[in-house]
Amino acid sequence: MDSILQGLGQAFWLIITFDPDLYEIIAMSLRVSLSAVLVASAIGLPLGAWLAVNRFRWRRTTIAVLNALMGLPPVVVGLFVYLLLSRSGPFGVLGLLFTPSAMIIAQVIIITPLIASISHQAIRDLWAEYHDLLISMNATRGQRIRALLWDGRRALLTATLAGFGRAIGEVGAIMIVGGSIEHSTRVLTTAIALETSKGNLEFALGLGVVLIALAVAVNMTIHGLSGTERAPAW
Amino acid sequence: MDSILQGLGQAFWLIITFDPDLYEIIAMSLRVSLSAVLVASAIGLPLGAWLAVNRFRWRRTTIAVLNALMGLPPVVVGLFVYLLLSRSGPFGVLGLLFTPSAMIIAQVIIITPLIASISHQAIRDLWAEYHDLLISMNATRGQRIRALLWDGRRALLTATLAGFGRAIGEVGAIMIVGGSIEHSTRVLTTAIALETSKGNLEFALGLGVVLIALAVAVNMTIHGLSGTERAPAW
Amino acid sequence: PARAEVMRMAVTTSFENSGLADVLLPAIREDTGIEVQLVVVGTGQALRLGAAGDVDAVLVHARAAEEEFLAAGHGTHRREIMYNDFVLIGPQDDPAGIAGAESAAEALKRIAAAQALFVSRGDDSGTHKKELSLWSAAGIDPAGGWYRPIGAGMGAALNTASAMNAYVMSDRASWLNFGNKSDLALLFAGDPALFNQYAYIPVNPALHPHVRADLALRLEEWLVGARAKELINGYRVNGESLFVFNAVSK
Amino acid sequence: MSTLAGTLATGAAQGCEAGAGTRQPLLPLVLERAEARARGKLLIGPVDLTLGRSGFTIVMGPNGSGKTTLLRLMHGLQRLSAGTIRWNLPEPIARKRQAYVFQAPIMMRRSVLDSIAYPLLLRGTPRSEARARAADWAVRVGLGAALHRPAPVLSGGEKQKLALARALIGGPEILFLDEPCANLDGRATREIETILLDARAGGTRIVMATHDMGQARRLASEVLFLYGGRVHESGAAKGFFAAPETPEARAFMNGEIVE
Amino acid sequence: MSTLAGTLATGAAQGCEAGAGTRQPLLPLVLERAEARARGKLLIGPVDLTLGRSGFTIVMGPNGSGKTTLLRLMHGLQRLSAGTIRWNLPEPIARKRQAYVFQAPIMMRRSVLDSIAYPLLLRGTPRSEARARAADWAVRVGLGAALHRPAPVLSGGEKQKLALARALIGGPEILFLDEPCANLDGRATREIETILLDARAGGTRIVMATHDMGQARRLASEVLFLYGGRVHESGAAKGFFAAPETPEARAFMNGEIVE
Ligand SMILES: Nc1ncnc2c1ncn2[C@@H]1O[C@H](COP(=O)(O)OP(=O)(O)OP(=O)(O)O)[C@@H](O)[C@H]1O
Ligand SMILES: Nc1ncnc2c1ncn2[C@@H]1O[C@H](COP(=O)(O)OP(=O)(O)OP(=O)(O)O)[C@@H](O)[C@H]1O
Ligand SMILES: [Mg+2]
Ligand SMILES: [Mg+2]
Repeated sequence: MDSILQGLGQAFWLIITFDPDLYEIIAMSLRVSLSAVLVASAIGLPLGAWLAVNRFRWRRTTIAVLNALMGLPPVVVGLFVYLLLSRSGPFGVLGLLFTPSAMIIAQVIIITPLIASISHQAIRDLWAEYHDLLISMNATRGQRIRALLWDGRRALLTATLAGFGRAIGEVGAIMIVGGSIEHSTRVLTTAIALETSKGNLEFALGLGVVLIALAVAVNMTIHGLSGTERAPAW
Repeated sequence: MDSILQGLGQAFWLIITFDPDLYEIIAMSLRVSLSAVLVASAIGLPLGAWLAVNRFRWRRTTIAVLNALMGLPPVVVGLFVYLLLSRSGPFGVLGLLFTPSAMIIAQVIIITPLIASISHQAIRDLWAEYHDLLISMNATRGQRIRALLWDGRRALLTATLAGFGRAIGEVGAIMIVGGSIEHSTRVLTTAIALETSKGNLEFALGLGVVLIALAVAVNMTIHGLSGTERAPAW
Repeated sequence: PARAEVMRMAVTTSFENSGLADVLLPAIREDTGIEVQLVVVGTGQALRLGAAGDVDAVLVHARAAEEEFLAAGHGTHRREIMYNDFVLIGPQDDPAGIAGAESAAEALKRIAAAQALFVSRGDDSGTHKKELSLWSAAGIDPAGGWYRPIGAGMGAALNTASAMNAYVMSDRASWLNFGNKSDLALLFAGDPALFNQYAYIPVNPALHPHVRADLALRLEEWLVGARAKELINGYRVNGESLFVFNAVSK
Repeated sequence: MSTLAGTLATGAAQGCEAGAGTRQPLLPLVLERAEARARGKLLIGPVDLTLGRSGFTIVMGPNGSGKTTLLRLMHGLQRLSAGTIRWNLPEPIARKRQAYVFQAPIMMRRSVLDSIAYPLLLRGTPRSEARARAADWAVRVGLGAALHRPAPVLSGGEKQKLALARALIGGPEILFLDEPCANLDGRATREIETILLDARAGGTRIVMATHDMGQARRLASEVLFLYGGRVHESGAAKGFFAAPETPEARAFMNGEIVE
Repeated sequence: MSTLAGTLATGAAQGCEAGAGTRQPLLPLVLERAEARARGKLLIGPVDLTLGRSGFTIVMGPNGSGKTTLLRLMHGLQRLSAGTIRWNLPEPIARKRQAYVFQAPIMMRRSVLDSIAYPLLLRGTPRSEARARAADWAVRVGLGAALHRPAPVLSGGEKQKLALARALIGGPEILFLDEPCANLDGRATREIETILLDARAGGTRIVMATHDMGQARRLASEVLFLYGGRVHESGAAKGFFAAPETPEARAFMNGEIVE
């Protein structure tokens, strides 16, 4: 219990002393996670809507696979990306390994299924409501998807925020492809893992608290800006 | 690319040779993850419904925090649970550290916010539909929650499956509290991490493929049994 | 055999990576009836687990930290068991030309001079501490774009070096068991400065009454015994022996 | 229909599991300068109004005049922005003795039978008894053939019938109905009217919004004419239908332009 | 209302951005032994039916007789389980020239103005023009005061008006209406009827389900009487209202019990 309190104290101390290393790490965490969320949303949201709107032969299988991919083990994703980007891999020439780009790629792979799956669920309900109307108006597939994404934007925020949370808390994959190189690719989670392996558990916990605070702050800001949970459902 | 193909080959080989160690690890993975999902659903689903049904002062904050907790970094959770269960921690006397129970506890902490958050979103839509009716019928808070959970059971499945996916793919926390002890607490993800650190990337990837296949199989089975995506929305 | 008694021992990743455990544990079980559960973590974390009483003994390789641990009363005593050595790994074509170096310090100087990429564990582990002591022995304060502290375990460091085609210091066991060598090769070894002593420390039962001090002692006896000596000295990977048994019988 | 009347007469008493003889009356309901707003915009009010112990009140008025809002306000679904609403009993008790039929029927994702039985289950009636009574009611409103159909697939009129049965099964003391027959065919409308009149005879106070003049004339004992969010005219049905006092009500009755 | 008639007369032509003069007619629509089933259960059919080039068809029948299902089947929303449905044009073209007003209005989560403009936006009309025309239509159906209100908060009748404007704005060649005036007050009903008659005069074929006998008489040129999922009787309105041929239709017209 003492350790936990110490951890909280450490977190507080770190923040108020404005430790420049800490802020560098935070900035990298935000940069990587927000970029990953942007890319993953651009893929996942339309994909979720597309799956809600279309009936095709392998739909159930696709959705089950997507649900399963939500739990894609980060380490496996990390390995996969590592093998693709490593010098002997197919994209080795790009020299992306151990750069923020590599971390973003890994995170995109991890959170896209999550975003697609949650948004699919939200859109499915809205589609049940709009189905007859949009079909009757002879809206094209693209128009249907656009209408659903637009009118369901509030619910889609949850999907995006879930993706952000997952991304910023992720460690297994970015450790492998990013390498947690000091002043270069170190982010909060890999710093936490490092301090843990050093046995500096209180410090690690302190960083963890900083991370959670960061995630809460981003969530609150976005909820605040979008007004979800304040106004009625839309 | 070769490595990736080799990984697939390894996965195939592992499965058809019926490697007893592998099956032991798979069994432990399933045991831990399924137990965690059961417990987390028992907490998260009613919590999600409760949040959808109740209007209270800190509701928006609570929901933002819950969303943020979805991305609770596994390592931090692992640390936290470690500090609680360590012999010198408050629950040390229970001797739970490095046992499957400890891993289940950590996973419950990780996936409960996820399940609560996704189910909250699904229930919120259903509540918007049922609100007037249930209020008019003077249903008690508990009755409302029960009605929503029951009538929304299909959508809640997505929440539960998301939790399962997250649990079975989780590594950071269970590594810390479970210790990945051979023949005792080793699960698929920690085995993958171990093989990776040994540089046996193809083998690790093979285990990853096994893990994903397992997650897909569980998803398909449950979708199949429940008939989601086959019948209309309910 | 009858139902085994179970004890837990924290070991460092490099020990686990060597594969020696797979040979020792079944023999221990056979001879003593003890089932040793290995908790594989970083050196710092291993000592931390010992200090908290979460394991019954630790097997690590970081002299200074071990002594601190003992000084704080967390362990009963320290028993040296065996050693292996550290080696310098690097790209096969050896751009810094360390293969011909006289000493470890000389090799590191050449790397620094060539500004060749060097991956450091950067995690305060036994290996990392050793590396730092070697740098300071060479009179170099490693810094700059070529020096990459990655803050991770041995396996991760090797994987990173392999992908970057960089130099890296590793214990011999991890290197030999490492499966992702690609263009890397063992370039320098043999300097006595590269010795890596493993020591066994039972956790102090006075602080933690629940620890299985009895089992820890029985295990220690076995570890310093003849069977252990035979197995440790005889353990080979790719035909190379990894460890040298150097426990002193009391 | 004669068997219905008998059962229905005890409707109100059924709802109250204990102390029916001595219990306090729920009514009158008094609204004083009651207002309802949505995001600042005044929807209805100020409304001053007293609903007496018995009667069949028909609420009329053009589209958007506030009928639904007024009914919801009385039932406690619409938040009061100003003024007061008082039942003769404390609010929590009062809330238990009411039922409401919504303008757009809300269908739970359950079978017709389970949907109708649901209000009884909420009060702790054993499932088998609730089901039996629900089956009974389903037959009464003309859903006998649809017992095991999922409620959401019902036709528009069938949904309204379900909503009615669900509201009546608990034997409410006061029943609010918002255009309950809008999608019903002629025969069903008559049957429902009979059921409602029987319920009223059994002691249920009824407040109903409708656009059907014929129905209003057939059922009303009292009329509330809403116009622009206010009670523009009110009084006994006879007088109102014979000669509305205000020009707006007169124009409305003739289906003319009311500006 | 006179200005309306003028604009409406060109309704059908408006919908077709090109080649109005020479284009192929959409009708007749021919149903041959058409059936609709849900999970094996026969909902309607077999139906044999031809909808001619012009006219105002009123679909009548008791609740649950299949009116909605038949309209949806013709519009292509309900899957055909057996038989055929043929327009005079290939299906994809035919689908573009229809509009449908649902029994329960579907409100998008948008403002009234944007909701009415939406069908135009779908066809690529520039937003400003679509908005202008939508505002125009909103005024015609009596929603002039609610332009910027979110559609989901409208009153029941206002929602129906919105749905009507949204269906008419595209100038469909055939318009299906499923009890579009069920929640409208007397005046609004008359106004909508005028709009519909004007649209018909402008060349729009209309098929409408209603339970309002008066309305049916006022509007119908042709009647389809559904009973138990089949077209039980059909023919010119005059003959039907004067003397229905089948006893079921007669009973239905009198609001009596139809078994
Ligand atoms: N949240 C809201 N924001 C703005 N306006 C609203 C809101 N809710 C309702 N209104 C408006 O208040 C008015 C009254 O609505 P109400 O549903 O009470 O009418 P009504 O008399 O029941 O009409 P109808 O006969 O069409 O059912 C309507 O014009 C409606 O558009
Ligand atoms: N999916 C379904 N499963 C079973 N029965 C269904 C299904 N969909 C519709 N029905 C039934 O088919 C019948 C016809 O429904 P339809 O909506 O066409 O009736 P309607 O003539 O429009 O009635 P109303 O006047 O009440 O609107 C109804 O009895 C309805 O309950
Ligand atoms: Mg209304
Ligand atoms: Mg219908």
